[in-house]
Amino acid sequence: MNEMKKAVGTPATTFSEREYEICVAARMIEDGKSYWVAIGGGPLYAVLLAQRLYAPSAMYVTEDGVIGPEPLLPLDPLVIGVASRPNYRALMWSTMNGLTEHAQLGHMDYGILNSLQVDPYGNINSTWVGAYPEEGRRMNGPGGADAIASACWRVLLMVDQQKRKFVPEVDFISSPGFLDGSPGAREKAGLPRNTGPWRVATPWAVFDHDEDSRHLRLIARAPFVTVDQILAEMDFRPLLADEIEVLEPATEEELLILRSELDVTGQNTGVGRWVAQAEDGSWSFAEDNG
Amino acid sequence: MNEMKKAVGTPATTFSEREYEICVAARMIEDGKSYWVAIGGGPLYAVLLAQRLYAPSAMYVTEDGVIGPEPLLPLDPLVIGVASRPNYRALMWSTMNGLTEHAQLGHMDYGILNSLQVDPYGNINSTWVGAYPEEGRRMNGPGGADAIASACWRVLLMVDQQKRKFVPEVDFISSPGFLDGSPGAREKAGLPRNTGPWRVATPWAVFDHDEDSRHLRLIARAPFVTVDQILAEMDFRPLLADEIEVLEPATEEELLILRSELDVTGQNTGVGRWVAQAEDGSWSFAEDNG
Amino acid sequence: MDVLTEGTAEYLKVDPDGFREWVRDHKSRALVSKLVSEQEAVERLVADGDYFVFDCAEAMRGPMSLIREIIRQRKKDLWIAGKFTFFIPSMLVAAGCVSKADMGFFLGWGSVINKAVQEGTLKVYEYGNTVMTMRLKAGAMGLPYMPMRILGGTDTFRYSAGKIIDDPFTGEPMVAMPALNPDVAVIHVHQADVYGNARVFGTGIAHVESALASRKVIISTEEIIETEEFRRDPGRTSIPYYAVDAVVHAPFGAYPGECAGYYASDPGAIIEMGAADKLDAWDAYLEKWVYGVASQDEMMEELVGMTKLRGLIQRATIKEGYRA
Amino acid sequence: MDVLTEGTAEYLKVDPDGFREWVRDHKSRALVSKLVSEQEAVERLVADGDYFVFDCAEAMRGPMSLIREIIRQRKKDLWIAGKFTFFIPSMLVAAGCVSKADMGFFLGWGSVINKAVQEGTLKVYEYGNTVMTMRLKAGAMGLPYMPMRILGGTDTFRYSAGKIIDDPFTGEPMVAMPALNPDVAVIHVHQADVYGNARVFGTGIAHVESALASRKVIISTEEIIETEEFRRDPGRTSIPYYAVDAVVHAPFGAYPGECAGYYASDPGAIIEMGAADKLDAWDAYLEKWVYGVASQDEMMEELVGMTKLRGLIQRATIKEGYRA
Repeated sequence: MNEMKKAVGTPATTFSEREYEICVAARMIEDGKSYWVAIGGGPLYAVLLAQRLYAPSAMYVTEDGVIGPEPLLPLDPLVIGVASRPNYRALMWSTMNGLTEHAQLGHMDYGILNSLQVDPYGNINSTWVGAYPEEGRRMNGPGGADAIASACWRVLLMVDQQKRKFVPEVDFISSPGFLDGSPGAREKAGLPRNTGPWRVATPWAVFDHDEDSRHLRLIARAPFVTVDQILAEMDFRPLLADEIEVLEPATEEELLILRSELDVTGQNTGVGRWVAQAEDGSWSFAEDNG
Repeated sequence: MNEMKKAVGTPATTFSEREYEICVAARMIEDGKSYWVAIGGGPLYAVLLAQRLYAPSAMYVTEDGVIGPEPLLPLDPLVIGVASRPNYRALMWSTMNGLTEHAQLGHMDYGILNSLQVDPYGNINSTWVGAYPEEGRRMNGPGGADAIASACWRVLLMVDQQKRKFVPEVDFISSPGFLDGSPGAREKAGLPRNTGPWRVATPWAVFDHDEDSRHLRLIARAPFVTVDQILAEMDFRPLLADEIEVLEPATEEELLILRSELDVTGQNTGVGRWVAQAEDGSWSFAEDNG
Repeated sequence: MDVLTEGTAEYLKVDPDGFREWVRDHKSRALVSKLVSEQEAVERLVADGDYFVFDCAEAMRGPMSLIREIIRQRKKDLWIAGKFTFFIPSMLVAAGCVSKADMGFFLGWGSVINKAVQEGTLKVYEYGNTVMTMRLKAGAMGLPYMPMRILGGTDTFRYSAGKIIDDPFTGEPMVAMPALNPDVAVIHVHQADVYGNARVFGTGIAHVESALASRKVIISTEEIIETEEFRRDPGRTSIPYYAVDAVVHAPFGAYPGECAGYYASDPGAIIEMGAADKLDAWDAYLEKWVYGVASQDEMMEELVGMTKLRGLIQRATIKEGYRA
Repeated sequence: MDVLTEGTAEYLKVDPDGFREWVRDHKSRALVSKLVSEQEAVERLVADGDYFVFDCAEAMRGPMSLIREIIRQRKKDLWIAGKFTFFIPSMLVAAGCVSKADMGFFLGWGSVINKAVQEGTLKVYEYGNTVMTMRLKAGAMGLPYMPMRILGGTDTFRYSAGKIIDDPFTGEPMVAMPALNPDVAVIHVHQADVYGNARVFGTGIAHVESALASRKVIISTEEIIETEEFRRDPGRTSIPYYAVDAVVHAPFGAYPGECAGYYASDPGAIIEMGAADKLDAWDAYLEKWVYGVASQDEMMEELVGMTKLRGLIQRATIKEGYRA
């Protein structure tokens, strides 16, 4: 997985699962590339962390049309776009349609998204849990994710490592992955050529998609979990890379930036369980904080 | 012809044909309506004159996207758009596409256009004289006139009263009138419903289009020409209204505004022949100044 | 035209020529004052059964004072465009104002929308935010539809009103979405004159598109400024007066949200909406914030107060880009 | 898709996916300096055979210094977008640079274009100005075509590349024009930074659309400003850096035309172009204004001079709206 950068700083021994997921995602950010980032949350923190440590000239946009901002942190709760702090010092203020057009033109190298549910082909559900439309429960809806997942060249998905989130078939395809996984499935549905899912990052693992089958493939694991633990938290069996890389732990430097600069209110620090490394090098989970 | 306003001021006894055409067009401008005006020339002076005498709240736009300007006169030669004097004190600066979209939405009540050639159905040629594409000569092209003639509700055309300009069939339909004149011809070609030519103003006459046949119909003549003189300067016979109104001559007030405020460089004063009224009330043409 | 696939959603009738006729007959190209009270604007321009679009959300330059007035006047049977929203769809559904929704995004912490769907009082059709703004863009260009490169192949598409057609120039499949020309749009702006010329500073969702695409347009504005100001800097005009039907002077009209450059959001009051949603306690919320006060001014006076207001204004320290 | 009628014009291949791949592989999303000389920009980015779009005309913020450089470098076989132009098409044809033209408007006082058509060295296809800008808009949106409500039924349409299709939502006939994604765009702006972020003040023809729609984009700019300035007022940014491939510092680059807010036009020098056209005397004109000088700076120094220049600047008294 050559796209993963070497962690900067001293290995840390205690951090939350969500913090770790952000660190891992940040190490995958490519310098000099553009990112259409889901408004708020993990994707935004990943790219902000990357700008500080791994990819100083990575540029990001959000769906309200802000291009290349230098946000004034911390952001106000729930005020994540069309607002003065997140959109501070942008290079350009456009609109939702303006940005969508730039993405349709191919200017957006990567999208970074959260997802409620994902299937082996990277299809994303954020609309419905249950049997649509009769049974179950409506969730948020795709928001801007359908455009991000359609028009960016590559999509990095951030998902919790939970069995109910990795499912053989999503309850509803809100935003497109490789659809049924057949060759040209996206193109036949009118989506731009050669686009699609790229990586899935969870607090425990990194996946890519097999080039032929488009099926999700486990390529890396966190140092504090085994492959079996990961598989146990999936409702289908992913492909396994020939060699499954062991990811570096979060570093003190990553965490310092996250906690003291990016997320001073602890929105991410406090999500998921904590992991801790004992002096003998072994890892364990603390009580669930979520 | 109830759309024609009563002339303001004292009847004048000497003026040029082009000045008169502008006065006649100005008297047809409706207060509180929007005009998409061909950039530069007679159409612009007609609406500016109307704003001062007949229709203070008529609003105009030009194809470079300027909305409701108060131009600083005189304009520089040939600098008729995307420039500081014509676009001065506008309500909004948009672009060519922005304005075209506003017109497609129905916000433009009238278009005012010059034309090189017109046929009985109000089709406009500004592209070619001769047999396209082999023989003849290329002219300017439609410019913005195709959009004006397509998307405004009504079109007021300004044409010289010359036999070679009123032809049974134009050499090339650059911008649409009623096309072949058949019912629904414009709609079948994809143009918006219930739009089309409204009036043709020349230095000698005003025409409308018969509601059934769509054919050009003479409805008014200048005081200094007869109907026969007009017909002699047309290469087809228009319909004749039951009663052909006699237009009022240009007024001193109209001419004062035109000459001292709008067109101080005499671009229009100097075009076409002069007409003069003798003390016995008879009119005659001076030498051609054109 | 060969339609290869099409979604199942009911959609607002597409009628560009009818829209043109509405514009010709109902909008004014004369400069006439359109300044009215929030009560009059909503009474006159929002009708039961209207397709209703509002721009932005309750946290960010949403037209909150007018949305509250719509609820106060107990408008019914609205069909809403749910793009880039948080709790507003739930609030409007809880208030009994909505019977249909084209949904791109909302924050569904509670069950009000699910319950309304189950009870058959609400129909929901599926879209994404940008699909909705593109539909509005087609509507704002005078077109019947918009081709696009997004959404194809998804269930969202399947339950939308989209079609997949073959592009006449490349022969490739292409998503086409019906234009959206709402009956009524409500947009909060920074500055407007009495004729409806309006300026929005900062980014936006689809304020320009919503204004141009809609039959009836109500602008609420932080400040009323002279038309002279527009003439001094015409490049800053976002919305031309001829698209606008009513101008409401609504200082703090985006409360509890931020109006960038003018005042910050009130996080507590936004979370109060979230709590109302999560706890299915919209009745109490509406009683307090909407029915219990007669107007925006009264709400600001009685429920917000000068001290808090001063704090919100004080926190809006970033002015760059938000002044002409 | 049922095509009811179609025009006969050859047109630049429509290939939205190919354009996307070009953007991915050739444009930079990193902030890297693109500041180059006019010579280098044209040498590197304008190729013989390119489809070439320039925005505005010689009298009004046209990219005149770069057009002169294109002639000076004797580029050949260009296909030009002749929208909202005066004498530039004739000048480019007279200079032997052009083999095809999509024509919306030009001022044809002379015979150079007619002669080239008769001699078979020039092919002309028929459009209107706004049809061309709409084609560019489709190209700038990543779409293969643009539906529109204009031009149907005319001979212009017949000799264009348009089609009449039936709209899939209303069943009504509708004009569709192929998107235009030029090989190279040349645009003169008021202010840019070295990365290509650019500001245009005042109205425009299709500067934003041309920049976004084109594979190679050269910006010439009156002023180079700090990126900090863009960050202070992001609402004034017209063109984002990632669309731009080269930035040329070209003060007075619109000469002999006006650059609103900066300097007035030089009517005498514009009429000199008209006279060259009318008298078929382009050779002498080009010898004087293009071949006879090595660069924009040399032309300004030797043929315009400081006294005249001061006059042009002095006449630009209207500043309102032309400053950030």
